[in-house]
Amino acid sequence: MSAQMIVFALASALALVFALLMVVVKTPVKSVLSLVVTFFGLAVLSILLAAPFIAALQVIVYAGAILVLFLFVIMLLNLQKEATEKDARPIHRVLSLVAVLASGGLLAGVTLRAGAPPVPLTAPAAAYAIPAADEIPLLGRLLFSDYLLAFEALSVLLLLAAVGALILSKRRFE
Amino acid sequence: MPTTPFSPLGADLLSTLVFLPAVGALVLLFVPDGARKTIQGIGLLFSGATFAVSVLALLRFNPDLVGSEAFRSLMVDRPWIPRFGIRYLLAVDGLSLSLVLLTTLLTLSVLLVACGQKIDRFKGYVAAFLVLETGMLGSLVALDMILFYVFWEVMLIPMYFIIGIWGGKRRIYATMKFVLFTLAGSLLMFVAILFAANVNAQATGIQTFSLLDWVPAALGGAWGLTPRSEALLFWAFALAFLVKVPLWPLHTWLPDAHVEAPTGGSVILAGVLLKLGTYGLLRFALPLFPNATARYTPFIAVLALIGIVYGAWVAAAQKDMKKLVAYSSVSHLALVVLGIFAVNATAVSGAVVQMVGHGLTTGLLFMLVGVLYDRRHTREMADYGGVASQVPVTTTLFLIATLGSIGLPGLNGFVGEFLILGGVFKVSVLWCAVAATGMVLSAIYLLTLVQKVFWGPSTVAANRGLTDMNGWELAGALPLIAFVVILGVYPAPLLNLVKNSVESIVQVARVRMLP
Amino acid sequence: MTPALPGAAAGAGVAAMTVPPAAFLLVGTLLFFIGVAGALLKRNALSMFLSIELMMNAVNLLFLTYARMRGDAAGQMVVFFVIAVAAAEAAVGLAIFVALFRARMTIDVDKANLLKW
Amino acid sequence: MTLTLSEPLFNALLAVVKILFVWAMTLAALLPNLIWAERRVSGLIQDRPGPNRVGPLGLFQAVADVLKLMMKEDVVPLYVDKVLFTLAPLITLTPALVTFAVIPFGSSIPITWNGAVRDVPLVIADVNVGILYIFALTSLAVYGIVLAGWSSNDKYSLLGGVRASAQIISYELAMGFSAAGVFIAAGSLRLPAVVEWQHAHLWNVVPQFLGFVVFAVAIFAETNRIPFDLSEAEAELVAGYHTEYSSFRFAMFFMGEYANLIAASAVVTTLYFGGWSLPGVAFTGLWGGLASIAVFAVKTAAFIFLFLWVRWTLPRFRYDQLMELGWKVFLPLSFFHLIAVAAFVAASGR
Amino acid sequence: MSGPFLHVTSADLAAVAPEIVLALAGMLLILLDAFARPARRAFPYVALAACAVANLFGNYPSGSAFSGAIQASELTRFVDLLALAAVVLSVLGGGALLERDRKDQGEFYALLLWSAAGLTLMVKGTDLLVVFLGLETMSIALYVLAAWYRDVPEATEAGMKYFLMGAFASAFFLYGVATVYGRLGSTRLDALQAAAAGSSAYGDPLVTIGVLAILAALAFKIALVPFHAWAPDVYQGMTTPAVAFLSTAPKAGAVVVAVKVLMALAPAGLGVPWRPFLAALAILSILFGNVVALAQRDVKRMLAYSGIAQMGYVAIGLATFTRPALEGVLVFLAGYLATNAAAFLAVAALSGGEREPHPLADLAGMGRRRPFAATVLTLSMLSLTGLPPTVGFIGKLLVFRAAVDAQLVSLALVGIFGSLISAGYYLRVVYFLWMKEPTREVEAPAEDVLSGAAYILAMTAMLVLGVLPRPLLDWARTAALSLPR
Repeated sequence: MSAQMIVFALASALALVFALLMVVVKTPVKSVLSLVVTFFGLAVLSILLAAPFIAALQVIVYAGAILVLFLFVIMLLNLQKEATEKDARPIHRVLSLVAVLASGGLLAGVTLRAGAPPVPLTAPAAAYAIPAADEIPLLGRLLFSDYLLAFEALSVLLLLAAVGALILSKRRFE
Repeated sequence: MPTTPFSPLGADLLSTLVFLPAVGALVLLFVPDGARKTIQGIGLLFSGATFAVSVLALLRFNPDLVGSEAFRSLMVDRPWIPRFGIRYLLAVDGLSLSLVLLTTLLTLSVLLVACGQKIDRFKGYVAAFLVLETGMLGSLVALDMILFYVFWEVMLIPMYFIIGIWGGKRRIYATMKFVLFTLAGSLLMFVAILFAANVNAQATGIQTFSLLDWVPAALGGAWGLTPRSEALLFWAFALAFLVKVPLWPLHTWLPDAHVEAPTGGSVILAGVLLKLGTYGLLRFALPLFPNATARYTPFIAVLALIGIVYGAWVAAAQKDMKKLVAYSSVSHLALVVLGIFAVNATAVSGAVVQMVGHGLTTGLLFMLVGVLYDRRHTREMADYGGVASQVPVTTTLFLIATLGSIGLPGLNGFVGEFLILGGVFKVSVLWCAVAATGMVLSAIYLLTLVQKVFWGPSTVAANRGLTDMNGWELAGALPLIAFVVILGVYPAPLLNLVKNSVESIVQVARVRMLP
Repeated sequence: MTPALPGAAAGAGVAAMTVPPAAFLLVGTLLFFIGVAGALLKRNALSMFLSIELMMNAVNLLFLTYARMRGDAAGQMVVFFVIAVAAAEAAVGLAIFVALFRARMTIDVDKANLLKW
Repeated sequence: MTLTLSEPLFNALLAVVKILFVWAMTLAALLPNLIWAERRVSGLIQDRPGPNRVGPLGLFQAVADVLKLMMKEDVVPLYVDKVLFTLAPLITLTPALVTFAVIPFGSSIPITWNGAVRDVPLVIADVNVGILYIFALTSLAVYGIVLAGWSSNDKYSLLGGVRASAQIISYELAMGFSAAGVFIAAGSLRLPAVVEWQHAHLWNVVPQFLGFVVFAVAIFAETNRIPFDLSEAEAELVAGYHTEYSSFRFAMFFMGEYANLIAASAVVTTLYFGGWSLPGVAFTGLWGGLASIAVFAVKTAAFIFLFLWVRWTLPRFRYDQLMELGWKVFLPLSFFHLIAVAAFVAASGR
Repeated sequence: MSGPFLHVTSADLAAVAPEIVLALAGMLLILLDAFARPARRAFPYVALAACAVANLFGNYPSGSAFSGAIQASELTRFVDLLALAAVVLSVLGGGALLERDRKDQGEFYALLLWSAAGLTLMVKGTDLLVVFLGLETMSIALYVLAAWYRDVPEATEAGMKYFLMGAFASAFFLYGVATVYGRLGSTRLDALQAAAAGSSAYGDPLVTIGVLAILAALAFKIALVPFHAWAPDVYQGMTTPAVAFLSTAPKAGAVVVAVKVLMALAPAGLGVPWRPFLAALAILSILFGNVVALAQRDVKRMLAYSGIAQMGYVAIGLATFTRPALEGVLVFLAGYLATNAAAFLAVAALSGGEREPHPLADLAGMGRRRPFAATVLTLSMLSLTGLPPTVGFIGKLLVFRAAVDAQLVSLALVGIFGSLISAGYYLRVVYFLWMKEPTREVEAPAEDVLSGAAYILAMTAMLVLGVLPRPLLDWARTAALSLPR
């Protein structure tokens, strides 16, 4: 078993176990923490996939910002355990669980047995190929060439989200 | 594709005819609600003008033209949605022209009567009738199927409002029932139209919805429909029309709608809308699907016979004047349907004459019941009795209309019924016999009505102050009475007018029925 | 060729994958459906949203795996954008939750029943 | 590239040695002395001797403090969330320790192995996303505080946690933007490249002084030091997030804070003050390598002193002032700085 | 191949000029709100002017731009106009209401403009990433607008539900994109189409699942059963003028995107393998939407279910997927926009306000008290029913005709059956307006010039396009022809 294999096994086990924990745990704070661990596992997997930049980004943005924001809101609203009283829609829940298990299993099976993609994994076009040395300059270059429009669109999206969040969380009315 | 250049007073007479009332309604939008005199003036002006235009059309129409030539004399043909071959195609033949005249006349009468009565939200009332008139006229003169469908549905809305706003206590129930029944039929027809267009396009390679193109293709066998497809299409069309007629057992909306509708609504409903059902059968269902027509004639005939007897029987049991007249319509229209499906020249021309005649007499009956209701706010026969002395004019007119409806020789009803029965006799003696029973019954219940309401001792105190028809109401009723008499005494012009249309209908319906 | 630790390898060149890509895909798919389950089963709006974040990240893993399989940077670009969009979504979502909490004093989805589900 | 079987092992071994060295330096040498240093500096600033009884110059005071804290009764309040309550101090400590992985603490040392001489760079891991790695870790430091605040089940602690999370998110942006200028100038995200660039050109503090100011202030906020220690603010919140902590757990928070301080100083040194380099001096060979480590240590220590100095000099901000400052002053400043640097770099055609 | 670095041609800019105008106008509005509050009465006019200017820039040349990330065509121009029209109607009709409730911050208009910009960008996108970004821009703005009355519990609840379900759907969209990308090696629709055409892609289960996930996410935005659950709640709780936008243009955009995805990833024969799926969506939506709408007592909720059913008719067009069917879908969507927006604006004008529910009973007697708005509502109900001579009829005519021509008579029959049921509840609105006496006094907001303009615009569109549909049909035809293949 190679080192890669071991790291993969550990990281994916971490990710999966804590993802499950995130769903099972009743306290929102613990859900968030479980998800943080999952994201760590995912970051490690990303590194295994030769995407250290994305891995770092993932930790910074998700673990460092988004989930902290979650924690902030949880504490601001002082959310405690999820309601323990009788489930309002038990059948709904059971049904959705069954559906999820079925479709998830099906999809996992299909994914595993899918075989070679219909468009074969040939040598990719030079521009998009991840180079041997450093992927960051390539990503930067792509960002400002092929993905320029997307990048600009993203800026509007972020502005809009900021404005929206601001206006919704204002307490006072004029 | 032949197109006609626009010339306001020449070939485009039909557009003027159809849209003049709508323009009137539009003008009314800009009149303040309270200005009753102005509203009256505009309403009468536009409906009168429309009537004048229809008379002009009659004068311009050459009844001697045969077959599709008949349509050419006043035809308007412009592209509307050219991509799908949908055209703005208006034309009349004798059949539609006679009904057009009936429509314009009845609308004018209704508005005249309305002027003499106290009506809430008068502007809307007049406007609704004007829009309704556009819908009715459009349906009668449109020969493009989509255009026809548009006008057909346009009729629905004003009628919905007329019953819903100015109707009686159970008006909402009645109006919804009316709309849903009618809509159910017409939507089915809509899909059938689309399907037929597809069939036609595949058969002939031309995208068209024009009846003038369809009928030859259908009759010539070019459509090549399987019996099953033809049957489905036929029923989709026929149902739309039979609901409108209405044929037993699709008639249940009619008594409700009639009872709840205001006077004018009942008049138009009975006078014109029901005729559009029979018109549709003659114009579309029969020529397009001759084989299916042949196949299902016995079935429909049986329904019609049941309708004749049932309608009459139920009418006889009514205590409400309007309901009685309504059921009499069920009975009479079933007779018309029977005549149509007898598919011979005598019966069909009888059916057409009866359509016009029934429009006049039943319209009159509803109008006169409305006159009484306007004063007493009740339609129960028991609430009247012996009012002849108070309202002699009403009584006279009512009697004439009743006799016309019964089919007294010398009045219009006689001509139609006699021709129908004669035609049906050629097909089946049994049918004729059963249908005749219905005629007898109609005499019984209608005369009973007259007897109970107008003759006999005056027992109800409230009727003391009953006033007779006023000038407006008289102005509305008299033309109808005149036509009832004229057509009864001298029906030749009408028969002459529709002769060629009937001929061609009977011809085309015969083509494939021969073994 | 000997496997190298990815951290060390990043500077030297992309090493061959010894872990079959399908394994990554499987993990991604499973995570995605764990997220789906969470989104459907959780009762707290915040926890539901957390699950949705998990779904997004599972998709990111899929993108990265496919990008690696094809040696194609486009997949990584998409992940970059997805992360940014997720941040924007989170900001708005949490603001909505705060507003809801202020108006209703709960963000339990089962109790959000002013509008009939 | 042909690799023999033992090459990875050798690399791993090197890494372990480097890790041990760095941790030894920070945890064993620097960190205990910081406790002493802080008290001595505060004494200095307040014109009093400070601890001077335990050992020469009071140098063993740190040991005494630690021993005292460890001996104390470990009080765990009844209503806390036990797991998180225990985890929180650990979480505070970890990111700081891991940060050192990408910081170059010296130039390089020649080592002979397998018959070949190779220069071993004095950095544990030279990853190409170095700075992002640091940002990733510093952004995680908040979890310790937030969790401590939440798990204590105490309103003061909770408020401390809330404040910390908001504060850190607010200042992280300014920090990131100001630091980005450095990497635009150097053209790489690798920290060794940054140091080398400064070595070849100019310490960043000169051309990017604005960025340095913003970064330094942000660092104060990120490490929760006065004047930005609103999350513990004893005047309002008793002791904020560690109100309920005592004994060794409390000591761990302290250690975490100091470890963060050291890491932050090391980062500032690396980014703005040339790291291990000195202008005009080439550090080569074994002794050169060792000397560069010393240079790095001195610079870092100077920064640590600055931290202490500020702490005992400036008053604490009010919370709203802190947020206003972050969003309305430092964030725009960092934007401005970043754009200016980018424009300059673009204009100079690199 | 990677495109040129930081290089933007004037053709690139022209292709997104409307979006740029909208985005900038949104920013201007925010600044105005921050620094020129007293000028708040001018905000609607600023938004309208932005739409006008964006429309002026709407005549960009066809072709791909930004290194193939987007594709400008007649179709995108068509959708541009729909989006702008929806914004204009929403702004015109909403101004008075927001001003009365003191909710007329510049951000409202800014969010509307941005949402529209995202929508049009989404439709232009050839790269699924751009599509995703457009979709998210549109959606996030709408999440905020849904909770615009943030002090009203119902509104925030609507916002939360829309947000949660929207984010859920977005994740599925991404899952689909990821899978398709992995199997076919690109996120660009043109490249995907080329890749799929020469391979075994159509039989690949994962590609199928990917397309399914994308379609499901789009069906969510369109609100087709079984992806409709959000619609009733959101419509009911959301600010009514914003619903006028939400319920129309975004759906049109999502439909067009679905068409583009199907064009690229369905084998020749135009989506036939997807027909059962789409047909099932259509049938379920029509039946479920119409039947449940019958039972509603809240106007907005009823309109939500009606919207579900209406989109079912669109799905008939998608299931048919012939060129005339797509044309019909475009016409239907255009007509639906005018009609439904008008309906919501009229409901807003005839109801007590955003802080209260909108029971049907409140409409009673409005025909006399507020004839203008009542007429608009009546007309839109007729148009929704599909009765001539309104534009609603034209849309149905085209869609049903296409279905019948493709031998899908049964779908058309389901459609007309649904129309029949729908008459039951649409006409009930008319009944309340004109035939029922009011049971309580409703404090409806005053009509202003702007809302009057909105009514006239909508009525004109409904009637004129219903009688003379040729310009619309011709345009829809060129738009449909600009689709690839």
